[in-house]
Amino acid sequence: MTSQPKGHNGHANPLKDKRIINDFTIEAATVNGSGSQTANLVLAKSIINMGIPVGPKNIFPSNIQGLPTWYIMRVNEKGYLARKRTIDILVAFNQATYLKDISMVRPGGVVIYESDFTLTGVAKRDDVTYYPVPFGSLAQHHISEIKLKKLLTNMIYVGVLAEVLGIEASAIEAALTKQLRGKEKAIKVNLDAIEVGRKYFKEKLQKQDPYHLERRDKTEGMLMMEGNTASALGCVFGGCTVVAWYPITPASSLAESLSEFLEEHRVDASGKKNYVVIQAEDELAAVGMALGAGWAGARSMTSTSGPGVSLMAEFVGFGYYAEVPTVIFNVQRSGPSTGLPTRTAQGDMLSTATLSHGDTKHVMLIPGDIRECFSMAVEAFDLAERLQTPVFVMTDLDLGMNAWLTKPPEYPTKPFDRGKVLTEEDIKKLGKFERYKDVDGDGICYRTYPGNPHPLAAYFTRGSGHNEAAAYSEDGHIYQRNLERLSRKFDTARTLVPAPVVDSVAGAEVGIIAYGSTDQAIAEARDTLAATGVKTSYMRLRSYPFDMVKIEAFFAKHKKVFVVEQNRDAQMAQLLKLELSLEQAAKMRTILHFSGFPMPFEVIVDGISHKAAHAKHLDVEQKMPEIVTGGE
Amino acid sequence: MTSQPKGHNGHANPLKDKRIINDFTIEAATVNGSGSQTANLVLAKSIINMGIPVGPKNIFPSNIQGLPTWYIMRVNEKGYLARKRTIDILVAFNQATYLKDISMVRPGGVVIYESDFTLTGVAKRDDVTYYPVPFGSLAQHHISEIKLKKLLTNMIYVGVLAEVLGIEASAIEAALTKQLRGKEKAIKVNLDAIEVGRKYFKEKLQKQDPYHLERRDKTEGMLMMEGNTASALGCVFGGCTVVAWYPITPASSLAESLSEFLEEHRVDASGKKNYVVIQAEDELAAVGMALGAGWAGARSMTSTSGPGVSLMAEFVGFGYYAEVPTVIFNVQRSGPSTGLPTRTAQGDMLSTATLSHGDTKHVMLIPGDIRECFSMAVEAFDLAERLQTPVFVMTDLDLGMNAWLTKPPEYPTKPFDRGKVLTEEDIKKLGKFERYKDVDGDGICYRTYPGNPHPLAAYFTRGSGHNEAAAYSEDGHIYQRNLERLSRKFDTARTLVPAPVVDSVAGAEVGIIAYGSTDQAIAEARDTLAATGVKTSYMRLRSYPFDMVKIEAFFAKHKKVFVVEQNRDAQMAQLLKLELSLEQAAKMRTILHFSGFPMPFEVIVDGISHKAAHAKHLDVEQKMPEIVTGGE
Amino acid sequence: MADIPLKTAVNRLGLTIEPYKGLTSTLCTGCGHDTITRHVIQAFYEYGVEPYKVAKMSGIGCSSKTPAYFLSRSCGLNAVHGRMPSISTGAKMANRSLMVIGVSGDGDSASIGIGQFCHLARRNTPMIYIIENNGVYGLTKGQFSATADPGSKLKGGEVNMFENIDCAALGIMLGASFVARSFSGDPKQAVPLLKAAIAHKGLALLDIISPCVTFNNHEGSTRSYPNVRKIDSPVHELDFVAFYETPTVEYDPGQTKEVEMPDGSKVMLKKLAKDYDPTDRMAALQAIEQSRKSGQLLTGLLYVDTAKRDFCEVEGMTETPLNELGQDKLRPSRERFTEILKQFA
Amino acid sequence: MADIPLKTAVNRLGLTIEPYKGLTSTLCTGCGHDTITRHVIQAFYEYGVEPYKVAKMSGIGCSSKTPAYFLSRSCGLNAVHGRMPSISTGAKMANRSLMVIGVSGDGDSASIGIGQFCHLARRNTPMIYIIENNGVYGLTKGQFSATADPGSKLKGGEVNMFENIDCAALGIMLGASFVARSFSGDPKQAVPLLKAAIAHKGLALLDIISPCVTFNNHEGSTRSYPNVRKIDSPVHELDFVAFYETPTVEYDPGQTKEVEMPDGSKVMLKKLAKDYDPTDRMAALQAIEQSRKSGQLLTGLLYVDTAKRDFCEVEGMTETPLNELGQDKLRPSRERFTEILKQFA
Ligand SMILES: Cc1ncc(C[n+]2csc(CCOP(=O)(O)OP(=O)(O)O)c2C)c(N)n1
Ligand SMILES: Cc1ncc(C[n+]2csc(CCOP(=O)(O)OP(=O)(O)O)c2C)c(N)n1
Ligand code: SF4
Ligand code: SF4
Ligand SMILES: [Mg+2]
Ligand SMILES: [Mg+2]
Repeated sequence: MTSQPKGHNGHANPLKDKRIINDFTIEAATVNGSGSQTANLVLAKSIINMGIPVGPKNIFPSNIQGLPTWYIMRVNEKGYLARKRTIDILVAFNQATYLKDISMVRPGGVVIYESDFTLTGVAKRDDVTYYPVPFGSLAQHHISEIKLKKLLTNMIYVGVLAEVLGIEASAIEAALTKQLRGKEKAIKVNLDAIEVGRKYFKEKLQKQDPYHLERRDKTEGMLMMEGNTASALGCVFGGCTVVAWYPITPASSLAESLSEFLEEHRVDASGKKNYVVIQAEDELAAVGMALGAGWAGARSMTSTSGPGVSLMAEFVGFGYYAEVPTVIFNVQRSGPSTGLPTRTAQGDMLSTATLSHGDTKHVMLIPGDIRECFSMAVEAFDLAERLQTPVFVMTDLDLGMNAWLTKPPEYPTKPFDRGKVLTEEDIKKLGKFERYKDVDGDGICYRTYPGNPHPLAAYFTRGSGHNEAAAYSEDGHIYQRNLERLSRKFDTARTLVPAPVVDSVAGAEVGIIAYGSTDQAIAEARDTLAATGVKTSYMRLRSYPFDMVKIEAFFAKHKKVFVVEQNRDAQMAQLLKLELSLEQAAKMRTILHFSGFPMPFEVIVDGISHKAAHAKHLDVEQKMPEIVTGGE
Repeated sequence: MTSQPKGHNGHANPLKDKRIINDFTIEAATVNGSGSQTANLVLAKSIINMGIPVGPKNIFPSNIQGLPTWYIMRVNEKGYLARKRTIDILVAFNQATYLKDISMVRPGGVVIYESDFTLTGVAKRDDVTYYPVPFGSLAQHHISEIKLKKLLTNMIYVGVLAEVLGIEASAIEAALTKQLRGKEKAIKVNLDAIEVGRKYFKEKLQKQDPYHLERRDKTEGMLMMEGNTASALGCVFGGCTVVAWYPITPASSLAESLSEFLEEHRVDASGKKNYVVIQAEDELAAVGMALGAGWAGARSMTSTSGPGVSLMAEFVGFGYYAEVPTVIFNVQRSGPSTGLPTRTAQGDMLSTATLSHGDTKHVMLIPGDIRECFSMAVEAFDLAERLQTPVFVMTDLDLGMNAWLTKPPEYPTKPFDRGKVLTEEDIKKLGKFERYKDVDGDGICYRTYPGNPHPLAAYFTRGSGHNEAAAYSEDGHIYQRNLERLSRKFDTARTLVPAPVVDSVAGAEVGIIAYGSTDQAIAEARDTLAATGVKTSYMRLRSYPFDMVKIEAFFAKHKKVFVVEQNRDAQMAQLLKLELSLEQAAKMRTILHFSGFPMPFEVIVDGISHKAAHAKHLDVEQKMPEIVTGGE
Repeated sequence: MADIPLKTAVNRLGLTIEPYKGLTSTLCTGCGHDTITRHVIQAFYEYGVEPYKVAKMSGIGCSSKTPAYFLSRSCGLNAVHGRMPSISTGAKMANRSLMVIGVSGDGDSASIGIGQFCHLARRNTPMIYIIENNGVYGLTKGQFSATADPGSKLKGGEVNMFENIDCAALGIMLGASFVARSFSGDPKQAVPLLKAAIAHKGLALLDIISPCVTFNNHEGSTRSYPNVRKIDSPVHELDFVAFYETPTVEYDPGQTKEVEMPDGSKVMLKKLAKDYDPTDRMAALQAIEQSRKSGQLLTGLLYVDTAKRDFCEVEGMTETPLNELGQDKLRPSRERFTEILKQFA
Repeated sequence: MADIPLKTAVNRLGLTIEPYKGLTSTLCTGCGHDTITRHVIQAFYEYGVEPYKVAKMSGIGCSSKTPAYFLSRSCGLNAVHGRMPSISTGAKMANRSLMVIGVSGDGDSASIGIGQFCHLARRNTPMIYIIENNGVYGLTKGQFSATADPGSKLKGGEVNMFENIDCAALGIMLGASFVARSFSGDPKQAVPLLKAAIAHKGLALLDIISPCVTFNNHEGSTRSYPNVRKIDSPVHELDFVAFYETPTVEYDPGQTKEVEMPDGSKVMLKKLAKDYDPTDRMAALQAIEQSRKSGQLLTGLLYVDTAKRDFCEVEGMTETPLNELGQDKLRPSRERFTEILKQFA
């Protein structure tokens, strides 16, 4: 038996002799490009295979190989999968960061580390359990294929963890088999490597920590899916045919998986594609192509992140005024362009809502989970065509690129709504066609597709300088009326977009408003608060423009309403303030978190329980060691 | 004597036998590209030479030749030069629009028209005075140079008006001489053409209208200047050395006159330029060049309008986060890109304030008159360098491209403020340099210019992913702290930008908040209201971020505060609402005008006197006939 | 080549010229762009293109206004400055049965739009792309564009100091499969070239010199009518024989090169001073460069590759317009859905 | 050519190589970009450029990160994607005494940045412009860029169907006065080329093929190390003799072309298989096109015009850096002010 290293901080292990089942956070601190991704996935899936929910978050750098990466897995049988501030079990694999990584493990936690690393300073603790493992030399001796040594080292830590926590061999095998579908040899060597880890722990170390896994039945029928994948699927089932995009983290995987789905599911018998995917030269071209296609009657989309949305600003304003449908996914990330491109944020809410010069306002759908990433993608195409305007789907890096445990999305049963489009027949019946006439009073006019053979079908599309018959006009009256109609149309949008989801709790004085990827953090925060006697109601916004009747009513029911978001400037709170009655606005407080890391639920708990008035800048993320490297 | 045509609407002339002196509006309805511009200018200047203030507005189409143009001259001895809804005297020169043009003249007004035009329908009125003039045949017979016939026809109407209104011959001669400086022959033929008009009126027509001009002394020492010219001059005197721009109406004339001023006043003895002007390939390049120059320590600028600002969005966000100074003029126009590019608006206030993805906020200076177009241009360079950030100067087509009667700008006496820049010497003394350390607590850090020989002087500039020493960092803590410092810097900006100008009237219950080109309309509206017993105070905003102490105080003093602006969405009111206390916000009302025509003062009077609650969409501009033409 | 025919004459579709016309132009009297508009009307009428099957696209500029002045029965889209290529690409992708004709200016294409221009050429996107090239920004009152010749003068005396971007050369270099240059004042050349462009399958790029009478038609400008007439150097004389026509004249095979277009039409190139082979990419580039050096303006069908695969073909798209595909084709079945989800279990 | 010298060795400025180095690279082990970084360090050190007088500019991409890895005593600016040319132009205009070196990638330059690239070339803006060309977007994980050769394969098997944009040819065509191509793996060629670029006066463009080991170094990729080695076809052998050096070898005049750079340095071009004249623009374009056709990669100093006026000269700018001009030079006097205002009275 290898002996436990001794610490020097004199703190006692608070979890000594405790038993903690199915409720902890594992962090694998590795280096990117080293192949730890497969190991981490297999680990997560193995636990899920035991019926226990897992929520992983991959914190990765803006480079391709060699910089610190943290894979943080929340394991919780109750299904709380939001980020938690504390790390229970650390796999310290990165020589550059292990000291700091170890220092951040919770008292009572576990540190599995490469025994070559010397524990010094803050990493020398008495209040954690150490499991030193000579990963390098184990790989050296037990993995025969030289090329795979480095890669499979990662599997050794899966084996160690399996042994420490009690992951069933069958659960791992199932996970691996699924992951490496069909590659029998690969499965074998991976299983061997896992066994090396298991064996080492069994033979050389002794379990002294409180953490245990026990089989449950909480993951039956659940999927593991990334938001971008779900959105991509939504585009397929939403009938998207023209995809134009430009690579950018964290949006690339949306277009890339869409491309793969289409290749598999939208090629006709003769091998011809019922779609086209264009990797454009930049975002301006991408959105131009999407708008051109929308104008010509195809369901089109582009996906990007903040920098791309900024570049699209002029074109999107044109789309708003010329009333051209398309769908734009904004998978938000931190920062400006050379900011933190691999960190998450909800920082584009305000600038996307009002994107472009002049009086412009845009429809935004805001999925809060994987199922909505799918369903809202489907819905976005209907709305874009119904409203004849660019529709944004706002997600973020956390939702888009992390794998989430989820119930399966539902097959869409609503038929396509292609909006107000006149065919040749229609015009024959009507005897006329005026592109910008508000026939129905909802601000939405009828359009034709180019190619409609009726002699009255053609019209000329421009920005705002047109009359009802689409003729060019510089008449001030006509201009102003047209702009007012667009406002009216926006009010129609208000009635069509997904309504907020409200969970009203009797007797609650505190309301929480949030949106997007923080949903799980809110759920856990609410339960935590409820346990301390603080009742809260919850309204999850799912779109813009807002349903102000519902929102006013929600405010009216509560004494204080906390708007929780992941940006500095409280952007959604700002949008709300613009429309709220003053009486209700007075109740608004904000909880902001903008370190680039997903919102930990504790921030919300702290914000609501401790801070009375304007809770601002509550949480400064202190997790990550400073890394001095190149640009991005 | 030619006889007056008879009308058929049966309305009596309400001004019969009245005498109106130095208070009316003249509208010359012509066709663009026909050379009426010189005639109109001479006319305006002649009246000014008589000591009577004139405020012209040129309403022109988005094309180069052949479409309707209206030159509207407000003549008012009290100095009210805002746009007024009523037209007193029309020169109907445009065959395509004369019917509608005539129908819009106020009852009692005057119509001078080409006698070839047949008066029919709405243009056949009993309540106006008609002066039919055979301009075409007069030109045919009296102007010898064939090439000039068309051009000089315009001068004939100047002659007619001179005779009708009593413009002194010496005043016209002085105006012409100035306008055509040195071109003796041209002056002569123009004077002759004017004389043709005078003579025709004297001999063939008889004055029957109430309008008269009488010499006053209200224009002594005043200049006629366009806002863009004044801004350009401000750039010269503000020490701007690098100009990068891309043509766009209504901003082009700013860069073009700047270029001319520089050529004249910034070339050294050896013929070398102490500046550079680059016509960039587009706005993305223009702002990139301006930022590159600002980074390297030059005072740089670019000028554009809404579409250009939209294209600059990504780069400007980078400038905000990387803290690079430059000055950006946004001469606002209507619409999206194919909107009404030759119409005025204040429609980019909100999108410019929050331009770019992520949490960004920008400093905006908002000149309200020609003197401020100059002084704020000068100031913008100081502020950009002091605050190390892109600074916007927000004007509009009305202020930028129309000639305004103004007191001369003042020579700037404040020396350049180059901000916190460390020289080699400075660093020697300090012994260190940290680019992003908030040494002074105002959020503004010290910078060096590239080329500083001190070994510690160099640093690497990126967006937000850096620590205080400018090293790359993905640390969440550091990221969040940096963003908070930028907020702090924005608060510092609040104390440095031009404060609002307040005119507080004892006993006033109504406050008016406005900004930019509507200043004169507000002044007249207030006097008009005062005459009816409604006292108003006035706060003119001159910058963003706001001085909330002053603004709160202003609200606190009044029962209602009307925010007056030229856009649909009440953009400045929105920005105010975000920062106002709820108590004060409750008092806010909006008066919006967004037809593309400059705000008529009556809109404000009506808005305040008649509308109680949310005055919205008060005025729909009904002036201009519909024109069906091509795109823009 | 016929003049614009009488109102009663009809083309092979039985259409008079009326639906090929558009609104009255609002450009300056004498503007080259208006002449090009006439050429477009004539070419589309004579070839017999169904107007409703055409989509007219443009950016911003005087030139970009012209789609309003032809083919009133075709839908048109006046997009933002410099982005006609992307919006056209999108429209074409949505409905590949549309004939897309894009009109742009030299500012629109060679300055702000050069990026989209390059990439459109590279993709050989099937459409007709006309650059109405006057060497200046007309609509913003006459600044130099990037196609202005070095040494050319503005009205105010300013001299252009930079090399011009030759969009025809660039197009050839980057992959456009049909590249022509012409002069608005030469209908004998421009109209057959436009018809050939209609008959072409990939990107048909036409750089048409089109003097701006208001800002660039003075002494000292290389883009004035007189100067363009002077330097215009056609590489051949051109005739277009549509697939449904029989030639009305005899062509001397020794003096005539015949280019067969994908639709069976023929472009007859009659030899002028020198031999010119428009199917040799390198030779074309060289000829352009030489003419540039000698201050000449090479016009004609400069380069053509009738076999090159266009973007839709390369992408393997279905022939059916994508905008006509119904939910049945677009939304996979519930079974497929379940199948797909299994991968994520 | 010396190898990277000992730490104690100094160059003509008395500087060791230390200040020419930068931070430790965070790129993938074996990345071509890191090798180019070493070449830059060596060239700047050997030539003896004052580090503080250099400004390092870049866009976004793995390549655009490299300025952090050389010349630690020079200021650097990592701008937005595709906009290095404009930000560099601005910096150079502000201080023309700075030596501006811009590093970009093929995605950064040939896709999103192609517009700024073209116009920078057209202006012949004085700076060194390196494209670290790997045919893919490295930082976003390996999609094709627009410089990928047709037929080249991605790791996943996807084949590039479009013609590649050749930035060297484009640069020559549009007005760059110094255009070279090299291979990261060939220091004997790359380092002298970089020195020649330092000695040049206008725009010195270097398209350096730089394999991406992670995403584009496999069989089937034309940009893999083995394949680039195979197709690399130098047009000459290169030596650089700085103005302060005396040649250490004898050059056979019959076999060597000498290019004298504006600072007095000399580039010695030793003839290989064929004669190559880098001062003939058309010939250069032709040679590139031919090599492209035959699947070769032409490297060396492809085109140079040492006499061409650069942007600052064309603009008639003062020699004094604009950022050093004080208020006395920049703000005209009160008298002038009054004089100017009179025009508006
Ligand atoms: C983003 C943007 N920038 C600038 C403008 C202003 N603008 C309108 S047309 C034009 C140039 C037109 O030149 P060209 O394409 O050559 O057309 P021409 O008028 O000469 O036919 C410019 C710069 C604009 N509309 N949008
Ligand atoms: C506006 C914008 N769009 C997209 C991106 C994402 N992005 C970062 S680097 C890059 C491409 C890099 O390719 P290349 O220039 O060839 O550099 P390499 O990594 O291959 O060296 C892209 C698309 C971005 N940063 N900004
Ligand atoms: S300005 Fe020039 S390009 Fe524009 S319409 Fe007039 S002549 Fe034509
Ligand atoms: S991904 Fe490719 S280009 Fe980027 S650092 Fe790695 S090897 Fe170099
Ligand atoms: Mg032009
Ligand atoms: Mg690359």
